[in-house]
Amino acid sequence: MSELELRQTTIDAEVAHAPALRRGRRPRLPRAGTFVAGAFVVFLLVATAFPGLLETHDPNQIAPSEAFESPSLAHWFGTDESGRDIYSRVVEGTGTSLLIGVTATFIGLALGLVLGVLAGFGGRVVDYGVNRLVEVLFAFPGLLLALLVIVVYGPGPVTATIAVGLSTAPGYARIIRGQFVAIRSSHYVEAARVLGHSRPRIIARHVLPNALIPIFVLATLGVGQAIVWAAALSYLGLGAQPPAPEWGAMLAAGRTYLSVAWWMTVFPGLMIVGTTISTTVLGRALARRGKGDA
Amino acid sequence: GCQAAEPEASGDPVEGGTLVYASGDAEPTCLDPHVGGNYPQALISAQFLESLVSRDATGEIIPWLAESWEPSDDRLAWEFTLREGIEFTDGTPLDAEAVKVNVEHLKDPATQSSTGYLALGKVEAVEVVSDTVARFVLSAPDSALLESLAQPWTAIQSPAGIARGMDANCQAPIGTGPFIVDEWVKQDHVTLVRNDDYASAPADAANTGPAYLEGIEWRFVPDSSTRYAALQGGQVDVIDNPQPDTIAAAQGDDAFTWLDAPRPGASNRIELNSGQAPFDDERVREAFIRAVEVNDGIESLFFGTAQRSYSPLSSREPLAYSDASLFETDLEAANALLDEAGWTARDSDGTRMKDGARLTLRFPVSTNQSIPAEQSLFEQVQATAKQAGFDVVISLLDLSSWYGALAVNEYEIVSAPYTKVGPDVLRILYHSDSIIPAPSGYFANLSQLDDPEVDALLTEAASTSDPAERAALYEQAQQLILGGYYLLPLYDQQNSFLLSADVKGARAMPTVSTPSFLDAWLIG
Amino acid sequence: MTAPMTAPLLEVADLRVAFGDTEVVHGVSLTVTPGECVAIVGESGSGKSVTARALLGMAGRGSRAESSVLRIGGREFGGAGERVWRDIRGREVGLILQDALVSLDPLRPIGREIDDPLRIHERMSRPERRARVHDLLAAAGMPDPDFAARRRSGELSGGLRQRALIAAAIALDPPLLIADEPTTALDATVQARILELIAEIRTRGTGVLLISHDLAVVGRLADRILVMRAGEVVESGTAAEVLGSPREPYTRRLIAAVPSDVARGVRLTRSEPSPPTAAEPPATTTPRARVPNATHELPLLTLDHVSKTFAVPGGRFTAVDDVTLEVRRGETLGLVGESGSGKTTVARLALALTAPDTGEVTLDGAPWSRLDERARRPMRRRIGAIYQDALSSFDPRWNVEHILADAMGVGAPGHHSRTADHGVAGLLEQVGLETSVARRRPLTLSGGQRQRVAIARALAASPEILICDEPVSALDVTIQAQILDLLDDVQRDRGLALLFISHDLGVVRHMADRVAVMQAGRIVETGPADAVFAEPEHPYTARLVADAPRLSRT
Amino acid sequence: MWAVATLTFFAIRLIPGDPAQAILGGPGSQASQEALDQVRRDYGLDQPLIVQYVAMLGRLLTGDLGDSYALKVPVAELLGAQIGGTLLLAVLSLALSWVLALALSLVSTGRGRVATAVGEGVELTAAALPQFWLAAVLIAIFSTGLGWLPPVATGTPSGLVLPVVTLAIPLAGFLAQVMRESLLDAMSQPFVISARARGESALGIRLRHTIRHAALPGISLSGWALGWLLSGAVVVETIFAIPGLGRTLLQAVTLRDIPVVTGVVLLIALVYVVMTVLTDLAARIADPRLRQEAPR
Ligand SMILES: Nc1ncnc2c1ncn2[C@@H]1O[C@H](COP(=O)(O)OP(=O)(O)OP(=O)(O)O)[C@@H](O)[C@H]1O
Ligand SMILES: Nc1ncnc2c1ncn2[C@@H]1O[C@H](COP(=O)(O)OP(=O)(O)OP(=O)(O)O)[C@@H](O)[C@H]1O
Ligand SMILES: [Mg+2]
Ligand SMILES: [Mg+2]
Repeated sequence: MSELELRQTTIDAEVAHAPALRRGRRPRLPRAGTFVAGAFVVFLLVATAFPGLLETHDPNQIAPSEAFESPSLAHWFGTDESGRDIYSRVVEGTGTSLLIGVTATFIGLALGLVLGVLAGFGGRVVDYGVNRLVEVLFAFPGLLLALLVIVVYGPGPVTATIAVGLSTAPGYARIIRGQFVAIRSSHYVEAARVLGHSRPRIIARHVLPNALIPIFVLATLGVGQAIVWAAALSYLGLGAQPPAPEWGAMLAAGRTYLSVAWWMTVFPGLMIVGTTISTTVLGRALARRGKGDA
Repeated sequence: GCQAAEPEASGDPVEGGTLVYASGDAEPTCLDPHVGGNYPQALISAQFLESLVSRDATGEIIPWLAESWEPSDDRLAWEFTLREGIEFTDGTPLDAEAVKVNVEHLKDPATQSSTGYLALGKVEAVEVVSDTVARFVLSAPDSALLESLAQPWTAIQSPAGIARGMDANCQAPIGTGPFIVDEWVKQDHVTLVRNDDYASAPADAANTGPAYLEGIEWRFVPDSSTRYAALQGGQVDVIDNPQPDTIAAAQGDDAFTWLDAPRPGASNRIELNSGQAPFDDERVREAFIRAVEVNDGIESLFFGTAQRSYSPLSSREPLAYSDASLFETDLEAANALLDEAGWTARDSDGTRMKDGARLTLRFPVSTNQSIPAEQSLFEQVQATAKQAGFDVVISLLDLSSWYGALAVNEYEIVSAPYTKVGPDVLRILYHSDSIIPAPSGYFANLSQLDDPEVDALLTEAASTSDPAERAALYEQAQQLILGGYYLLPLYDQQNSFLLSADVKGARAMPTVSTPSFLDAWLIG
Repeated sequence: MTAPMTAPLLEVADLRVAFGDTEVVHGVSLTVTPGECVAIVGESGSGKSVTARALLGMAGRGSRAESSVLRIGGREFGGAGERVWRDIRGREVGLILQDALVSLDPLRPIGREIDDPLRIHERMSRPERRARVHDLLAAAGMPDPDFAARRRSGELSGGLRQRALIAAAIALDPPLLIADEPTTALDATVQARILELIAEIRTRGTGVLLISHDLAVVGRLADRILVMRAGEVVESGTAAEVLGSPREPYTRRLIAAVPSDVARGVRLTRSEPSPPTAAEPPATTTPRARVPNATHELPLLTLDHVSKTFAVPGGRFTAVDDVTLEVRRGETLGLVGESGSGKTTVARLALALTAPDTGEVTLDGAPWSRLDERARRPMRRRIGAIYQDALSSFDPRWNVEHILADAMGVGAPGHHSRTADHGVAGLLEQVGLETSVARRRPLTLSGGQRQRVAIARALAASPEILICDEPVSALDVTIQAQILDLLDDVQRDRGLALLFISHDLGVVRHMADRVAVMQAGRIVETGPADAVFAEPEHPYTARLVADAPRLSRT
Repeated sequence: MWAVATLTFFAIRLIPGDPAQAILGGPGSQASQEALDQVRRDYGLDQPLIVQYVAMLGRLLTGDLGDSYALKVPVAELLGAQIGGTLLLAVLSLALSWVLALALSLVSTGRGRVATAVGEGVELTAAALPQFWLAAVLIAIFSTGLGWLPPVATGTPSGLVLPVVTLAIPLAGFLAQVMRESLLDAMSQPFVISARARGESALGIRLRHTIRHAALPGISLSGWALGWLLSGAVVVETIFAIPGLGRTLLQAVTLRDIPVVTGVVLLIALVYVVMTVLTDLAARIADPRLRQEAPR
């Protein structure tokens, strides 16, 4: 998918702006923003590692008599259709959701990297071939790709993750290839050639490291997007399997009760949006540091 | 709104107007219910096709296209006398020859009929006795014949229509019904127009002439929230498959009428696969049924729109037998049973173990067949069963994958609806013959109940001629099925309609609960 | 002109501009009277542009401008609001911005850009405006004005863009024209045309405030000159006074730094302590001996009937056309030519970064362009390169030390051996940089420092020949002078051969032993520098030499 | 196109489930063995995979997409009826998201930190909204709540509003991010200063200069965006009950209706290719710099 590509353009622009930034022409996001984003990510990490610390209830404890309770002191985010505490489920679901986001991004990135490296370094013929392949995958609707993977390997968080990863790979591949091509034809790589450095040395010491910084930033941005994707699969009933709480699945389940219990979708939705925004904000901060004055 | 629409609601019927119906069921791939034969086809074809007989609200078979019928003494031949002067909407007369063509059509492999084909399993041939008398020749006595013929899947179509070939007939089957298929815009709607010459109302209809409505726009709106929103916004007049919370909301609103029409045949139930471990052990089955708690869930998830069932049959079936005592939740008893059955060890997350195997129950759930509330109920089943040490693994699957999982026996519990008129559905669901998969891998006996006694009772009930004896036989069979803890009944197959208060006189057919708009009119 | 000739068009006193807490212009005062040309000169960053923009109330985002007097056309503008300013911009004062190449919206036809001030300030009908745009473009010396009006800036050459900008600036015949570096980035011929144009506008009575770092340019036009340094005016006076008998050492240094007419080998930075070592020969101010006539020797680098074409939409474009060149040991071959004549392509061919279509490049008599890259690699260290844009030739993640260590071919980052440290320090010293620079990244260095690092990197591999592609074009005169001196020094120390590419005749004249003149991919003339500049044979060379601005020194 | 066809063919063949059964109405049906065999013969499914593949390619070359297994009508006919609506939906959404993104980036860029932060927040939030949820919220507000717009496609323009908005909002979030960058880039360009030097007002600069620069990436990303919208159409068409390619595709995948899936994918690929060509052209027209590769 290519939200990523858009993001990439954004990063590139950001990077291109680095000098302007230092001159203060471009307003930075308030530092407070970065700080809040950081705090949110810390919360997410704690929720992933030690969900028990943050939970107020057993996330899977059903209580049909307490179903559809609106947010209160006892249930901060309210309860769902089975009377489970949504706040605790949101916390419990952090790990799964992030895992889906991170792993899917990782898969997409790894595949993209392989394709991108092949295209970027494999010579004209390979580049042409890989490019066509990526084009084909690109023209292939992402959702269909995901659906196919799921239908072949059965639904569940693992396949959803793989599916999302696979469908994001072409986007990554294009960006990565673009990065490589740009770096390969950059002046500093030319300068290294003039110095008589060998190809592998140039790749290892210039091209890869320089390509990896933006790619890493890109990856932080891809995580939120992957979660949203997995959520779409959950809507089609093909994501995480019950009772495991996962934001996308909660969102999809709560949609049915939108008019009865808004809190069932709003809070998981906020988590997704919050994750996307905070990783993006941090990623951008990182991009500025990586290419800026450091 | 009130609980059910009264046929003779307020005022006199008003002529005219087009009713917009929004269906949440899948769009049929063929409008001819002979081909394949599923509920969505029944739903729409009931508007333009009619059957030989119908059933009234008490479960009694009543005349429709056939005004009378008589079995032979050996019950191997039935003579149906057709109503006179009825024509299909293409002008072809409804005669014995037409009935014969329809039965042959159903039995022709090229038609690819499934439901209708099964229903007429014992019908060998139809003989034309006279223009109005058709004789059904059976291979064995069939007490369910009339019930089978009451279903929309065995409806009678114009022989001329059938002769057009499958492609054309799928597009616009020709029947005797109150409406005629005018146009089918795929994925959008089917336009039905009034049959002005209609004269074949079933015996229980209030209106015997043509419908009051000028036509019906039959739309396909897959998303339930959208359907309800459209009803609220007045874009549609009737919706089917409303979500329970929606029904609850609509009940408090005078603008809507709720038409509750559970389907006949089987109840919605969780089947326990007795064909393999661990449910080949009756104690484990009982333990599961004792362990899970569903009443609270049904109440909260269905907002009071669904009644707990304790029977394998729908409450619409007069012969349904219930026994609530078998399904009382008792965690202690469940634990004791499991201990007794040897599932004594427990692993780290509390799941019981025996000989190194975990007490895992695979539960494939079809997202197409189970509404969200039902899926949530299954999650609650999962949670309560866990307390007794069952590890229920739910997988949400699309329909094809779901059938796939069943075909390879990868399930311990499963919930599958089955709609049929009459108690003979028990034979389809619990006779050991139904364990043998069809070439497609599908088999109906999902609990894999294999009990010669049950088989004998069901076979006998299917051929007996005495109603009392038939009832007794079915009751015995149901006792055995329930008593063996092969299934956990939940509620009737939910089937209901929300109608705008402007729609009057609509009803659900007592056969398979499809809506009928013959008597309906729009006010305002 | 309604204002009496004596009343100044522009009067500024004690102008101060600050960005945040840092003041970058400290109390500048100046006046311009009708028909007068006042010039501001000074090195890069001295505050010239900020001053100019502050005169229109647009010093920049986050800026604060104060002055005791700011009078334009007799009206006081100190502390005026944006609306008031907008009213005189374009009408009373025309501004030609520093970056001619990017000062026109690439997406709009230039006719519309010129039309803007007419539309904003005048009530004119569409056809009237169209006619006026035509006249303006014609007045600005634009060939085929109607056609040009429909072009967008990207479709025009630098010189034509500059003309369009001038046309836009004088659209309403403003009494005052501010021209910020109007000829930078233009080659000599075009530059000459633009300067003529400004001179002509001035004769119409328009006052001109001309800003440039190039004294040669200023010398041709200005009545009075203000010399700025670090935000202050350090010297002012008539052009003759300032250029002829500069009082301030800074002004003298600025004048000395102009390379044209300074003989080969004479230091341009004489008033500064010589950067590298104290062991410098004292005779640096006198021309050093020419490289001994070395014709008997084998040339180090030769290009033998080399051609190079590029695929372009609709055919092939010949960038280098049958070029034959040779560079001998220890000598400097200057390569001049206007933009797009193929100089960079020649450099890339010499560096074997692209392969010639026909012809051959040899290094020290041995095949070079014909070699397999694998075979060429070990020999690459013999030939080094310096580029115009030093910054982009450094890996942005690396600091100076890393860059130099890498170029020396020692160790990976983090494994700096003592010898590497020593080597890095030695290189830095050689190019006159402090050792503390080693830890910094190129991005944080000034342009001059970057170019020094680039030279240090080229030297790290101990090459025999350096290909310098516009090594000083991006630098201002004083820094340029330092770099040119540095190149001179290392050439002498190491006996390096240089292929020195520039479009600036003055620079080439100062640096080169021999010159080759390129036009449209061909070498039109080669010969000893003195001879070529003194008596150009080819008409193209003659025009180039004639157009090159010179500083009349006393 | 050939590659897309190949990929689709084999990818769908990986799916468990017998196409012959799909033809006979799904595995829930109790088709007889003879019927299955008959169908396999009729559709050539008893041939080796490679033979089927070659046969499919042969048919494709003649423009024949085959017959739908489930609906038993020619795929070309089926899709021909659906493509119009989906394209209309996609194109309208694309246009709307351009407008939204432009408006958002124009309003929030260069107006100080707070406006920028808010703008970025809105963009990111919009981009992170799952469509199925957004649709439900929009229906709840505008149909159920306010009663302004119908929740189902009624064939009238008003029926298209909600689906178009649903599709456009997340896309606008993405586009706005990119547009903001190019806007910022444009606003820091000297030509802006030079326009101001001619007396142009801040609004004039936005309208006459920078807006074009901001719109450029919108144009060049349109090919991609349209592909994205077609994917999004799967969800939106389902929710708003609009007949179209997305729904056809979803249904075909669940029914294992290979000819239809292949047809839809090919069609989408075709649209993608056409759109890419068009946007390249449009970008060239809008941005003369792209025509400028040839040396002068
Ligand atoms: N927008 C700004 N924000 C902060 N500092 C600025 C800004 N614009 C210019 N400066 C600083 O003001 C000083 C003077 O800049 P100015 O552009 O006037 O120099 P200049 O003399 O025109 O140099 P050049 O010859 O390179 O054009 C420099 O130190 C520069 O960094
Ligand atoms: N890779 C390429 N593909 C197509 N054309 C090229 C390529 N490289 C250079 N050219 C063209 O070849 C011509 C010569 O370019 P070159 O860069 O050598 O000129 P130059 O003399 O260095 O100009 P400048 O003074 O502007 O740097 C130009 O017209 C340029 O557009
Ligand atoms: Mg300047
Ligand atoms: Mg060049």
